[in-house]
Amino acid sequence: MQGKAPTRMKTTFSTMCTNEDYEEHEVNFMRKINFAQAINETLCQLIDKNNHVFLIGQGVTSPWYVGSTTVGLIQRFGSKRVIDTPTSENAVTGVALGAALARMHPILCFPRMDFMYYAMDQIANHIANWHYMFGGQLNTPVTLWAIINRGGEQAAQHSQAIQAIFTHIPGLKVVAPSTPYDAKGLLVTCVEEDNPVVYIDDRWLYQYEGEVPEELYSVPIGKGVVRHKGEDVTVVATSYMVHEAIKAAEQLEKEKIKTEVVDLRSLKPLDENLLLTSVKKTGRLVIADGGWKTCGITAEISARIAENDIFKSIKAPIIRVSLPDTPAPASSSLEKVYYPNAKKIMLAVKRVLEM
Amino acid sequence: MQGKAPTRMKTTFSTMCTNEDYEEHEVNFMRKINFAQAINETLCQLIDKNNHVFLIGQGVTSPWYVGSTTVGLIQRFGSKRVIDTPTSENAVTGVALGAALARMHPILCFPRMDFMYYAMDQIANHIANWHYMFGGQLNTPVTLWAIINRGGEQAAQHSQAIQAIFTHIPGLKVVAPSTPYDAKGLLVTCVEEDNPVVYIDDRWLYQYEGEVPEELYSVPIGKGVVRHKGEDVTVVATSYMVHEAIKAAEQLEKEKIKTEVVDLRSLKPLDENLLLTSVKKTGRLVIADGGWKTCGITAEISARIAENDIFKSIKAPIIRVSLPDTPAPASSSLEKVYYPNAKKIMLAVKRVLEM
Amino acid sequence: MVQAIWARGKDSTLKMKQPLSSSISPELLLKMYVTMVKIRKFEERVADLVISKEIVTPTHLYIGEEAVATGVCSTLKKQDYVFSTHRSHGHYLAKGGDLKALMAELYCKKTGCSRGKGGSMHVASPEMGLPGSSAIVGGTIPIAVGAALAFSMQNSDAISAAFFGDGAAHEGVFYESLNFASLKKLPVIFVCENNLYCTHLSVVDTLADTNIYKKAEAFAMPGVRIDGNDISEVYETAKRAVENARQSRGPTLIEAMTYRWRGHVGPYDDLDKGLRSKEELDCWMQRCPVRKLEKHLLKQGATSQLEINQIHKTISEEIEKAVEFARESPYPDENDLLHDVHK
Amino acid sequence: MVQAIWARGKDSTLKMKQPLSSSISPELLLKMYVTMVKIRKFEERVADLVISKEIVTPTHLYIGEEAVATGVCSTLKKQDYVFSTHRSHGHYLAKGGDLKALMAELYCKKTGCSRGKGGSMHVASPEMGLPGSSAIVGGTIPIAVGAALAFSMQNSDAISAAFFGDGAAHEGVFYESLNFASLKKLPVIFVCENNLYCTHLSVVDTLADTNIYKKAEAFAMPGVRIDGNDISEVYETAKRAVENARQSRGPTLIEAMTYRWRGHVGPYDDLDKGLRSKEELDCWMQRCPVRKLEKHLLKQGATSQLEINQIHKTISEEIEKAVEFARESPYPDENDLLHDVHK
Ligand SMILES: Cc1ncc(C[n+]2csc(CCOP(=O)(O)OP(=O)(O)O)c2C)c(N)n1
Ligand SMILES: Cc1ncc(C[n+]2csc(CCOP(=O)(O)OP(=O)(O)O)c2C)c(N)n1
Ligand SMILES: [Mg+2]
Ligand SMILES: [Mg+2]
Repeated sequence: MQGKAPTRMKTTFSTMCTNEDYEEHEVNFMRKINFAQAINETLCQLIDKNNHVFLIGQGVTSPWYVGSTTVGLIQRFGSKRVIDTPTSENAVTGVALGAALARMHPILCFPRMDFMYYAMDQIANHIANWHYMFGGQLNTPVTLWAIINRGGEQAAQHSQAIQAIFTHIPGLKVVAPSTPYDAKGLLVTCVEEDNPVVYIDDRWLYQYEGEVPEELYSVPIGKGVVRHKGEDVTVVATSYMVHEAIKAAEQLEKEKIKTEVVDLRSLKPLDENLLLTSVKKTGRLVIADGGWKTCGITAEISARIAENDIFKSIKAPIIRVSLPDTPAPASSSLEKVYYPNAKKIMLAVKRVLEM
Repeated sequence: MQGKAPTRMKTTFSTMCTNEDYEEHEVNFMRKINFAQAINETLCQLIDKNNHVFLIGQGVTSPWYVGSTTVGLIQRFGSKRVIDTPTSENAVTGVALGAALARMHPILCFPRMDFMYYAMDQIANHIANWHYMFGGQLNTPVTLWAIINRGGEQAAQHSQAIQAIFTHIPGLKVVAPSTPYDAKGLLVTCVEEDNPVVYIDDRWLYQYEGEVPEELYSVPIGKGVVRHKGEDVTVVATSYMVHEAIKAAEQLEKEKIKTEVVDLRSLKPLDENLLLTSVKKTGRLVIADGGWKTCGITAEISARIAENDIFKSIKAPIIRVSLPDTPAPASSSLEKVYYPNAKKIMLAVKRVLEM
Repeated sequence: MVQAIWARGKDSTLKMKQPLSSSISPELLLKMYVTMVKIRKFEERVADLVISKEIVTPTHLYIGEEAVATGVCSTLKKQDYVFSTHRSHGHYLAKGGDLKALMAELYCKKTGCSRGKGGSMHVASPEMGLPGSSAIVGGTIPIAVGAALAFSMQNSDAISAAFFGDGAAHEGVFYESLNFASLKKLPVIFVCENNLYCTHLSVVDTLADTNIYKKAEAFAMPGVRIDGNDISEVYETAKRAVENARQSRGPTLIEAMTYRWRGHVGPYDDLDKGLRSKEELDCWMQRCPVRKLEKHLLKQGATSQLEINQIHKTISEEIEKAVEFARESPYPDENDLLHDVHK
Repeated sequence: MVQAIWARGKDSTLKMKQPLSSSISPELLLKMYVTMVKIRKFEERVADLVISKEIVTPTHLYIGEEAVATGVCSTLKKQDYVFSTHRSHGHYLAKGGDLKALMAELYCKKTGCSRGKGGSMHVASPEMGLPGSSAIVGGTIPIAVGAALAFSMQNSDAISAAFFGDGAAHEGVFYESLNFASLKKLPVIFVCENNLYCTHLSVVDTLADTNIYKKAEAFAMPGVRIDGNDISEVYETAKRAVENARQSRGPTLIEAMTYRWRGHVGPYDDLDKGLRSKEELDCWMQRCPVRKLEKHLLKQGATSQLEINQIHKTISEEIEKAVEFARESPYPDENDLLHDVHK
């Protein structure tokens, strides 16, 4: 972050508007809504404001399918702007791309990441490549709203968090907001982009409340933010894991361990500056992401440090807190140990401090 | 590798049968065939020997589609054991899974990795999860023969090397032979496995010759091998990049730089022992893989070092030699700079030695 | 909405309002009745257990659709394979899966039919010929085709059946599978349980032509629409299809018109969600497949009210024992988490 | 093999052996003739350049199929979108794409229509309404549907057309796309170029029912099989389909029977590969779409041999200029590699 360091910083979670870019909105920082409401409001405002924006995907008119994020949209905008679809994920994704090539900006909803595998050809071979393949002449502004929906004994095919796959594929940008404020601001930015962006949305975030301005504003892609200041160790976290990291940091504080929590917000491009600045200061790194370990987001962040000169000033191995390389089990007894959480982050922090 | 260290080691490339496991075959080490011939012969022998093995996939009866790897098979075994298919990648993959559940072992051919995106639902949601999801009761012995076919100005949709995606997904094992010997031995092992294995085959390897016993033998999954001994720096490489690494090592030798080249052979599980042993010795690491960088194979290997205690004895940042995060361009002028090669490895080695 | 379907279904063999008439032996009919009651009562009990939060895994109840699984599976042998969906309980029980192990799986216990790792949407009974079910719409259709391919290679006379919903007819893999199966004349039957809804959407909102059975034509395969609430019609149709498959005469697509009484997922009828009308539900409840068969059996004198009461009692007891078993079973151990990723 | 197709095609409108008869104005016919000759001569030149290794990118030649792209695109306006496949040159030229830029793209030069980044399988002419082509079988079908969706939302009267091969009828996404387009009554036409082969496999080896046009029925959409080597039939059929689409009467599937004279990829006829017979090729070469139109024009007195010679000459010169242009153009610069990943 360097010159662009946060001008205001609180250690509690709900007020993290720290980027100069949206300083101007501070006056509005009164209203608190939750993450799901923030998405719902943003969708509503974006569709309302922009003729070329529409929402498409299986479940977007359902009262329960995607939580409450789409409630009321079909009533307000009708079935031309809010298009519920057959379970034809691949074709519908192609449809979104085609619409984008005809000057629209579809927000394409995947109620679960697991279903995106069906659409992988259109996502990876087509959407991701289109701009490059034709020498930059054609834009494909599709927002791929990818929802992580896990827990509750849903098991292996209804629990996946495959952000690493999209982050691996060139041509896609990937964002992962952790707060209602960023949920709104990043969704707005997606729609302002002329590029395809995968907008990762974890339903475990839906109940988190935070201050959210009523009007539209954007949060820049590629900029992380420090959520909790500390000097002893850096915890870089993504999406829902940011909350677990903050919980861990608050707990660790009681034990006099000063943890710096970095919320990446964008997985690609990644805010390497912010990452390096924090790690340079603390010399210790724990990475927390809700996806699988091998070739995952945590691997990439680790490798970014390891390939940098900063690496020499690192005082301990870099620990990854993530899912083990295991499909999601059904039983809650196994879910409990499967999902990474604050406790695992705390243990990791203590380990890197001991080493 | 520790106790299982190679008992015989040559610095040239064609004789690398170094694992005790197949020491016994050394007497036969006369005949040289190329990589494509090794695959062809192995397919032929496996189908011949095992009633439950069959080959299925688009192009397997074609005289040119998959190089020469399937030549003669349809003539010999007929269309019941060598099944050419419609371009219905997803269904055909499901078909392979279903056959595996009925006690067959399909070898499922994807003439290009790019086409696997269509089949991702069956691969990731079904094949990878099936054993776990039913508590280990059902086996899904499918060999996913995934061919990388790039270069020649084929551009973004006909050039992909997405091994990292399969390595990311739990439930799949991933192997990537670099020599005719391993091409045969690992394919045999795939068919001996009761698990799904992604067998990565790079067509740039097809012309490489090496000693290959005529009879069937297996090469263990999860065991790497040292291809070139050295003390100054370790280059860990996968698949085709092993050859580039050896070329680099031979070149560097002239400049008195002693490079150790580790051929991983398996991407998952990964031979961490061998990796750590070599890096412990050299203290310097360059990683070479033909896929994309972000969240790629090179990221994972780097992270394995960074999370290990060994990390403290590393003398320089870990450099990744891979594809940039860019779709494949058509023009040969760009292909030339796009693909990693011996020169890039040499530069990386020199960089880590300077740092 | 139901009207639209009736209209479109005119050209089909729907005769839903008629009483059952059947040439099936009374013994077999009674046996199928027992299976249907077992499914019905099992699902009703599950509904209660979901409401009381003893069961957490998402359950898609089969209430109202019992005749389809029962009729089809009654034509199959143990060696035949059946592949199921997210709405799996009926298929599992009809194929002869162990009831206790199913209940334990819904509790996600270690004694469950998937060792607690699958939950409601992933049940298996390898020994009874149910090698799994998938929570992905359309997911098991090509897998069933693959099993049929294996059987044909093995010169076995086993066949394979894929159950799936109307929603699966949205997925391209359904069409790919029909093509492949017909092209290779594989011994597989495709059983579409058209319950008129795919989650919150009616078939008329998702299919340009709701005659799913007609899709078979495009692949040179027989397709037939039947009253899925008429056990006799299901059985007879499946029997012919299975016979064709066994005799290497190729696959058949059966579209069984039926209806789920409860919401898409969970125990309630979800009428308050405004996605379907009370009239529609009532109309279908009047076409209850279990009652229809029961009436027939009583009318034919193939059973007595006394025997029926006894059947219900026995099944209820069996279910209660399963609940006990499930309750008392241990959860998977933490160490189990990392097992079963590979064999 | 060709026999099998004829037999199956009996019920279609095939009339391949008849001379052209047409009510299209001579001017338009002549214009289409020019386009077809342009495609033919372009492709023949490309074949030479591939043999001499000046062109490296994999080229799938359109020789023999010229009437399809020409007939369809002649019914379209500039604003209408066309989506193409790996066999893209014909579509590109028929939609009015710049010939020089196409040739330069085959050389993978910076002046190419995709700046040298796409090669033969990825050509685009955004200004002429060709927003791209895909090397993935079936890949552009849903994309064309999406463009049609956009047009309908914009109340534009533009329409969209997807070209694809018979191989695309193997892919599930084709069926998903038909369903979606018909369900939403979108202004799109689906043009299947059935050239009887998907790489090395004949349609009879891959499709259980080779009547691709009939798949439309299953989605309540008109489907028609036509002689794809008869420019008049292609034009008239496409015109009706385009009209329907523009008037919001929904999509149409057109199956144009045609044949590629060369092998699947590259310049040779590949007869030595044993995948098709010389008789079959000869039989189709006798049904040359260009010659057929030429004969008609001469017979009708709509042109003279002199004019035809002049047309050929002009086009040859244009092509040579394009070759010169391509040869002299620079390659993309190394620095271009990392550009255009994002806008
Ligand atoms: C690929 C995919 N898309 C979406 C879903 C979400 N989903 C779960 S069940 C279901 C409804 C399927 O409807 P249908 O096939 O008719 O079966 P029914 O529930 O009516 O028995 C959907 C859409 C899914 N499981 N898989
Ligand atoms: C998904 C996918 N599978 C396989 C291929 C390899 N492939 C390239 S062209 C082609 C043939 C397609 O046949 P068809 O659609 O009939 O078009 P044609 O070449 O005959 O014009 C195939 C199979 C591909 N490009 N994409
Ligand atoms: Mg349904
Ligand atoms: Mg073709």
